[in-house]
Amino acid sequence: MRLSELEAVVESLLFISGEAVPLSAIAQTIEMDKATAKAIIHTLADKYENEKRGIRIIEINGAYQMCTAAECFEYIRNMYKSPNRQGLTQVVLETLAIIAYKQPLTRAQIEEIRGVSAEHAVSKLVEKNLVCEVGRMDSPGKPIMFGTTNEFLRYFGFKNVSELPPLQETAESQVKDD
Amino acid sequence: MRLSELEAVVESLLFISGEAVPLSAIAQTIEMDKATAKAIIHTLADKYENEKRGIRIIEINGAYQMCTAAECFEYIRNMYKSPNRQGLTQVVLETLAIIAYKQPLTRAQIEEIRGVSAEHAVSKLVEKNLVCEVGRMDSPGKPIMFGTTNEFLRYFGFKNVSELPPLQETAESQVKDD
Amino acid sequence: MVKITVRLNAFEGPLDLLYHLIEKNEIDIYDIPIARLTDQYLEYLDAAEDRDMDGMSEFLVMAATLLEIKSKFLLPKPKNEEAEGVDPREELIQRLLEYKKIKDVTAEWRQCEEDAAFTLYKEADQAVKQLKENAPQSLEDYLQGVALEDLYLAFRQVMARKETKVDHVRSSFKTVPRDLFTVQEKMEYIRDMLILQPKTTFFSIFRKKAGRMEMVVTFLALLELIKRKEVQILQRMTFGEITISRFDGRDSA
Repeated sequence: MRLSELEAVVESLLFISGEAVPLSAIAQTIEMDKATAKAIIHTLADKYENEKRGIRIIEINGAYQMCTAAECFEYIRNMYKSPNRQGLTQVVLETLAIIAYKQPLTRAQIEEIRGVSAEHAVSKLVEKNLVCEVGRMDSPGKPIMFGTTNEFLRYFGFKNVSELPPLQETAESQVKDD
Repeated sequence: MRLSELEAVVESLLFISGEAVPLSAIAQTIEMDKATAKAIIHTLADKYENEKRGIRIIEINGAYQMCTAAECFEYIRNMYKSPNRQGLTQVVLETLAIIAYKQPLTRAQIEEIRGVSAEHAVSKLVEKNLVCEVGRMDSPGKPIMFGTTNEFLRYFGFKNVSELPPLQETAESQVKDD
Repeated sequence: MVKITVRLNAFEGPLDLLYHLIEKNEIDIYDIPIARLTDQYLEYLDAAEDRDMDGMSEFLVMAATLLEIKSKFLLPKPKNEEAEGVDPREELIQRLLEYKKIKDVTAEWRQCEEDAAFTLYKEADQAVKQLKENAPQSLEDYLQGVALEDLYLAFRQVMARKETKVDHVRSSFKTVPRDLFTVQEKMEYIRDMLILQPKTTFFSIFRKKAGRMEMVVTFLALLELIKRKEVQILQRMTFGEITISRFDGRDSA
């Protein structure tokens, strides 16, 4: 096998392994002695460095691992940032709306209104600090009552909850005694 | 940023991601339009190919993923001493082909074509993540519709579902009236 | 006649067997000698060594279809010329052609499958997964596009929904909907759900927007599947979550 082919094999081994590969394992796989294997790895590593590539090879305790170039880190982090991620879902939005208008209320009361489990939505809202515990209901089990946070008010830009848009038309009366 | 630097960033993104990265995500990360991003990716891919490197870049469904060069496969397998991949059975393969060419479709529709129950084959395909639910049919009972996944494309090395090997039309003209 | 021994499970179904007979006899698929093919098909079923009812039923359905087509040929043709155009074999021919197309293309797929096996991908390592999960998402990003107005609209929507749900009087005025759901379909639905999620919860088999009739039918379908020992249900404690899974052969009781 030609040297360039050996280099390609080493490159593929380091790429696929995802962890540090001991020099001995590489040497054995390409059927060369350790010194030769080491020379091949270093040639490849130097090439990456000289050509300012996006990947590098580092040595850890007699083993070798492929990794990203430090210069690229910011970009990698940017790629995984929020734009690709999901925003507020309809379920969470509705849950937030119910809490905003009906607070304070328990999870069971939310579920009674929405007809489905609110566990995930409420915990998401608590995690985002839009909703928090505001007390316990004086009933068996002392369930937690939820309300909106200052963070919520600050975001939506009104001074306190009483400034929520009023519910006019739609059968507001029916909503109350229910 | 210079072109070579952008290329390095793309290389690091593809190396690190562990899944196919959509062109749009790459373009956004390097703050370039899609056409430029695509050109950079293809330059890098060509370089790997021309220099007979141990890694390659393939396109899946408008996304890009780094993988090992086929020539290196035997060595990688030797290092891991892993057995050959077991191919799909004929039943499962035929079921998959029906789904791929006719997607989206329900299990009942698959069964109509093959004349036998597809339950086992479909569950095998779902388990292998080659097939997944892609929606519900707007008909009584809202049956689940199945379609193929990106893993399916990778498994066969297809770029996207519109580039599957064409179905042979068996001299349809002969069907005339006899 | 020479006795042949056949194993039906060597074939992937009635179409596969028919296709085999057509190839073996070098029959023109567009002009099938239906009587001969039917006889041969039935001989195969007769000679089959592995005749368990489960595997047989699909082969028997095809036998019935073949016999039906054969009988249509035996019937005297009506004088009416218009009826002449319809060949009783037409549907079967189309199904065989469709099946042949798939069967033929899978040979090519085999090659692709083999070639692609030489290409390997790696999974993202732990650090990247963490980067992905821990990427800070600001409240602005999370609530992007959500205005006070939306909150108000969402609340109205929820309340409106709740109202139509509890208003028995008004809903009783509605026209009676067609029987859109059958136990058979719902059984299929549950089977498919279990393909996607081998362990699923009792509640998830009911569609979110399911009406009362659909719920009742779904429940009946579940009971039927339990009776047929296709699925089993498990509840670890009183009022605990009920899980549904495919029957694994053991009695949970």
